[in-house]
Amino acid sequence: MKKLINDPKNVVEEMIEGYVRAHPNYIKQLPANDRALVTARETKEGKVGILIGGGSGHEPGFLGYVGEGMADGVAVGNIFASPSPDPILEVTKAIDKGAGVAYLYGNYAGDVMNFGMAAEMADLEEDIKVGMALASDDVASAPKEEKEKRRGIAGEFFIYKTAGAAADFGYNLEEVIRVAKKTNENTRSMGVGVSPCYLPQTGEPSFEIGEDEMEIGLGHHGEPGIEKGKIESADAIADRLVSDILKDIEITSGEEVAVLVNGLGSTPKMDLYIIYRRVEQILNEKGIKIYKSYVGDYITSLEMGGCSVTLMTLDEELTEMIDHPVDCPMFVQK
Amino acid sequence: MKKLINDPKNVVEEMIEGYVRAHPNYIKQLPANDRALVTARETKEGKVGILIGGGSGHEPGFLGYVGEGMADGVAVGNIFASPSPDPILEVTKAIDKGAGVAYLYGNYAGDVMNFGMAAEMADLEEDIKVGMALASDDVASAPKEEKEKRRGIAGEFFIYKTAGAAADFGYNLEEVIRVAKKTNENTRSMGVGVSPCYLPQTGEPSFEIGEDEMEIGLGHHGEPGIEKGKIESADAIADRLVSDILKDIEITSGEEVAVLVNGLGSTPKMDLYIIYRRVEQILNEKGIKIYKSYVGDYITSLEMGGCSVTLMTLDEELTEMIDHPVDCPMFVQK
Amino acid sequence: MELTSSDLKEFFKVVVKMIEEQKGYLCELDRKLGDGDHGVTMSIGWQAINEVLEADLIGEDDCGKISVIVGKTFLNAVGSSVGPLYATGLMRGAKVAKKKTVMNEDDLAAYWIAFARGIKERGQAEIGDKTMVDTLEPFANELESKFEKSHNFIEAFGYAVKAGEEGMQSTKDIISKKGRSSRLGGRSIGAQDPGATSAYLILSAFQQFAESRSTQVS
Amino acid sequence: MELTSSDLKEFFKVVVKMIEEQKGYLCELDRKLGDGDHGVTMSIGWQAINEVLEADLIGEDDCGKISVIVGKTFLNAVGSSVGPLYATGLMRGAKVAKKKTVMNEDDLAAYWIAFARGIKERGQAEIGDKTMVDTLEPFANELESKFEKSHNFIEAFGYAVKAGEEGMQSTKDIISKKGRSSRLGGRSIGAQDPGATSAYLILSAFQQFAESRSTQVS
Ligand SMILES: Nc1ncnc2c1ncn2[C@@H]1O[C@H](COP(=O)(O)OP(=O)(O)O)[C@@H](O)[C@H]1O
Ligand SMILES: Nc1ncnc2c1ncn2[C@@H]1O[C@H](COP(=O)(O)OP(=O)(O)O)[C@@H](O)[C@H]1O
Ligand SMILES: [Mg+2]
Ligand SMILES: [Mg+2]
Ligand SMILES: [Mg+2]
Ligand SMILES: [Mg+2]
Repeated sequence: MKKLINDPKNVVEEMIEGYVRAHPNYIKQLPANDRALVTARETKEGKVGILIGGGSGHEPGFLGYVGEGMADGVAVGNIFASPSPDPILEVTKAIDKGAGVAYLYGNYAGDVMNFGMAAEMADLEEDIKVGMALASDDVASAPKEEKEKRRGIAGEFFIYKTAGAAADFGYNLEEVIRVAKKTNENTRSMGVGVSPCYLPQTGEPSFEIGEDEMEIGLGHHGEPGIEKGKIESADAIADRLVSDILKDIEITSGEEVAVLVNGLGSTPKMDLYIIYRRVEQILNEKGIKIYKSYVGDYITSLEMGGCSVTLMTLDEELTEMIDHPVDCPMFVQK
Repeated sequence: MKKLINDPKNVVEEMIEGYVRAHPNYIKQLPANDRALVTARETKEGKVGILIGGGSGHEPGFLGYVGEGMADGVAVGNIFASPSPDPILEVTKAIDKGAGVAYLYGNYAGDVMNFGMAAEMADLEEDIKVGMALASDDVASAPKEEKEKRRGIAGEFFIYKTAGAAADFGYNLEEVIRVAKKTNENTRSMGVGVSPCYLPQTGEPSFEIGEDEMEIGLGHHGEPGIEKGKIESADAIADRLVSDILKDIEITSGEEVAVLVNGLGSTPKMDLYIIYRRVEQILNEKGIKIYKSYVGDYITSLEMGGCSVTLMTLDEELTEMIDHPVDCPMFVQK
Repeated sequence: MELTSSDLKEFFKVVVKMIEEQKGYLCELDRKLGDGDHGVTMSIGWQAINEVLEADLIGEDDCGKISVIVGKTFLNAVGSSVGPLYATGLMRGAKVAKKKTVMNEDDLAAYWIAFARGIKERGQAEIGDKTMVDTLEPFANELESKFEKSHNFIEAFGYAVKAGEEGMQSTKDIISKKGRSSRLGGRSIGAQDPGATSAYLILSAFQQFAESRSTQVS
Repeated sequence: MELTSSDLKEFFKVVVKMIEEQKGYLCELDRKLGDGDHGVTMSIGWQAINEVLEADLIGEDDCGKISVIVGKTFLNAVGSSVGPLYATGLMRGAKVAKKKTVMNEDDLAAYWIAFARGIKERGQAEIGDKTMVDTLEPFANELESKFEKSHNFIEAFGYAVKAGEEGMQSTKDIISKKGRSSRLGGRSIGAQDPGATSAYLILSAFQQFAESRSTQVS
């Protein structure tokens, strides 16, 4: 493990400092808590505030998605660890413009507890309405009947995208949450890991894997997947990921989808496009129409190797929201 | 080496296929040569065509930078190998709209020969005016007195950015080339490598490096740098890179610069922002003003580990060009 | 036996030291089941506690306040799953210890029962879900029933820790149902839950600490 | 001796095979000095040549056309540094062989001299720059002078390959001045230039090929 860092204890603080200084027109730290970052452009009066957050190490997730068209603020946790309620509450207070705040985060025990506690405090102590929508897009993480138990992986990106647009369109809190939940309902992901990442503080690999192995269904923090096997060709991997997704959600010929092929950190764009190529072929064969594609590192796990494929079915409302422009330091869409 | 690929022989073809299918509104292959890609939006009549290119494996470099505000076409080589004259010539013919074509590429023997041959053919066989500007920003690659011998690394990004804007502004070929050359004159980079990449076809590491070593001045293809040493802290590395740059180009207090901290492939954004943090501190101490910062993977070397720092001094003209909006599949600026 | 506010602070110091020693082991357990950071998380939290013990809490002699501040410090420093869990435990304990500069045996039993039950309530986990509740619930039940009978805290706590240890060990043989490891299914069998382990280590550290205090006194 | 167009094609086949065998070695040399791809590049190029040999060139008996097409095929398949270099060499050779179905000893000497000088012209490298020119220039000079004297192609070619080999070996001791490895400075000492090596291997393959042909004939 070779990292370009100083004291491992300070990686999150120093990353945030670098980030805020690199993009002062986009983002700022709140004086009350340096893990609480909000848009430098100020949330519009009367707009629902979009709050995202989770552990660090997933960059561009999550701080990279604060900006016009997406989130108004982010609470930043330690590496792979939910933020505590304090920064969540501080962001909530800063971005509430009278219309309440939507909390969007992944379905992990830690996040559920910390965001839950913050939401209670926002309600009791600050009288701010909070709505919540959790990403649970990873089909590998629980059977279909227990979708609410599934963890959130790259599909979170689509939730920020659509809910961010909905808030911009002037939807109220209930409606923003409805859009976020619909997005989650319509979204499925499945990943594969081929090499681990290393926690800066331990220097240990996040999971063990043989020289010629891959792990299907691996989680975004190195949580074991559903199956270890010999590494296969990109086409075979894409076939497996897409077929597991399509077993879980029926998408019929003629339906439109958005596609995300997400790199976990150290997988070159070359490989991601080779995976995309096959995903497109499969969908094409089935008559499923690709409305828009995203290929790149959208939610990573430090320098983990591997990727995930996410499909989101679109209706008219969601299409409009996917098209909505975005201007964040780590993601811009015209 | 674990890659998400099929037959290593087909990586470039399959990447291009995936890329073109993912972004059909942005880019298309020319029927005459499938390594010749041009903007799907058609270059404007009378605008100077911007042609970029080089080896594959540097994604987003170079095909990722075809789009509004940057390049009109790209010739794609094999991995780390210059494209042959043929696709360069085909792109030239497709994007020439009567005002000639600017070839922008890095200073490598192979590129110089292949782009040079294509330029001759464009002139002789097609009667198209071609101008050329080479990136030679890597201060580690030759002494100051021989800047023309230096190789081009991440600084190429700034050349595409400004020359692309100049062409959009309606500058003629000579003027576009002047802007590109001025950008190169004003730009210096210096990199560090901590882990190699692996050529898909050989599976061998591009360079050898010990478990606790780094290589200062490493090239974008794994060409050996100027010095191997024990890996140091991010701050010490940033100090070294910036001080070598500032020894090479005088930047006085009050001057404005654009900064690029570029990841080589597998270095997490977290690390890049930690490096940026220190770069900003140093420039700040010297009174050098940062006008705009780019932090991320802009020109990579497959999954190589490490980063480079690029500084570009700005005048009024270049500032305007840095600000010009861009819409490419792999890079968007509002 | 009795525990003064400075004893309580000293106990927390003992935990700080113990966690530093066990950090690697706890990470190793978490690598098998989760994301490999449980030792790091615990260490970040207890190091932060160490700092307040050596600053804000120096003159504090209200066991309740000490416990609240220790809990909040832990929560803010770590977030994560265990942040809300242990923080809730410490804050529920603090209610028992409120305004007390000395805790007697009744207080201590009540403190630890509140600690364990608070965590269970926060996490909504049941025995058999392969979490720290597998340590804490048998521990609390045993402490309650044994202390009710004997009114000997040290003895009852000893039995309770034993029950907690067995609970911890039982996590090896069950399929996870809560937290990150719940996605593992059958593959989680054989691996001991890291949170169940850190909970046991804390209880066991208190047992030793209390025993050494009670022999000093007698 | 003489070489027919089918001999020429067969020689190119010999190179195809030789390059496949030497691919790993050439990459290894390039890893020390450059980007490690020289063997891959050569292999891509010669595999493409192999395909045209087995398709478009099947009925072709003009040695000039064969050589042009082989050169262009190589160029288009590889680009890179060696694409323009070897392609130029082959195309200059083609000028000599134009419209010939058979090449005699004069033609062969002229072909290889044009080949080597064409490469030098394209790359603008000088002896001592640590490139393939260090093999090719001594080779061409020796071929020219020895053949002028003896008019024995096989013998002159043998001397020339020897001179080329020495040139190749000399690249170990010099600091690179051209191409990727020029940035290495003093660190390039000790490593043999990959392009100088592949050039030598091709020349040496031709020597063996020609020798076997001339014994067959005589
Ligand atoms: N809902 C829950 N109730 C009780 N304990 C839980 C719950 N969720 C997780 N845990 C405990 O938390 C431990 C993991 O802690 P840690 O690794 O620090 O956090 P994270 O899972 O956020 O990485 C698990 O081993 C388990 O004992
Ligand atoms: N200007 C030049 N003239 C002659 N030979 C050159 C020149 N530049 C490079 N070479 C040769 O090319 C070889 C490298 O080829 P290769 O590795 O295939 O290409 P690349 O350098 O593009 O990766 C060098 O070893 C050297 O012999
Ligand atoms: Mg964690
Ligand atoms: Mg190369
Ligand atoms: Mg964990
Ligand atoms: Mg090479």
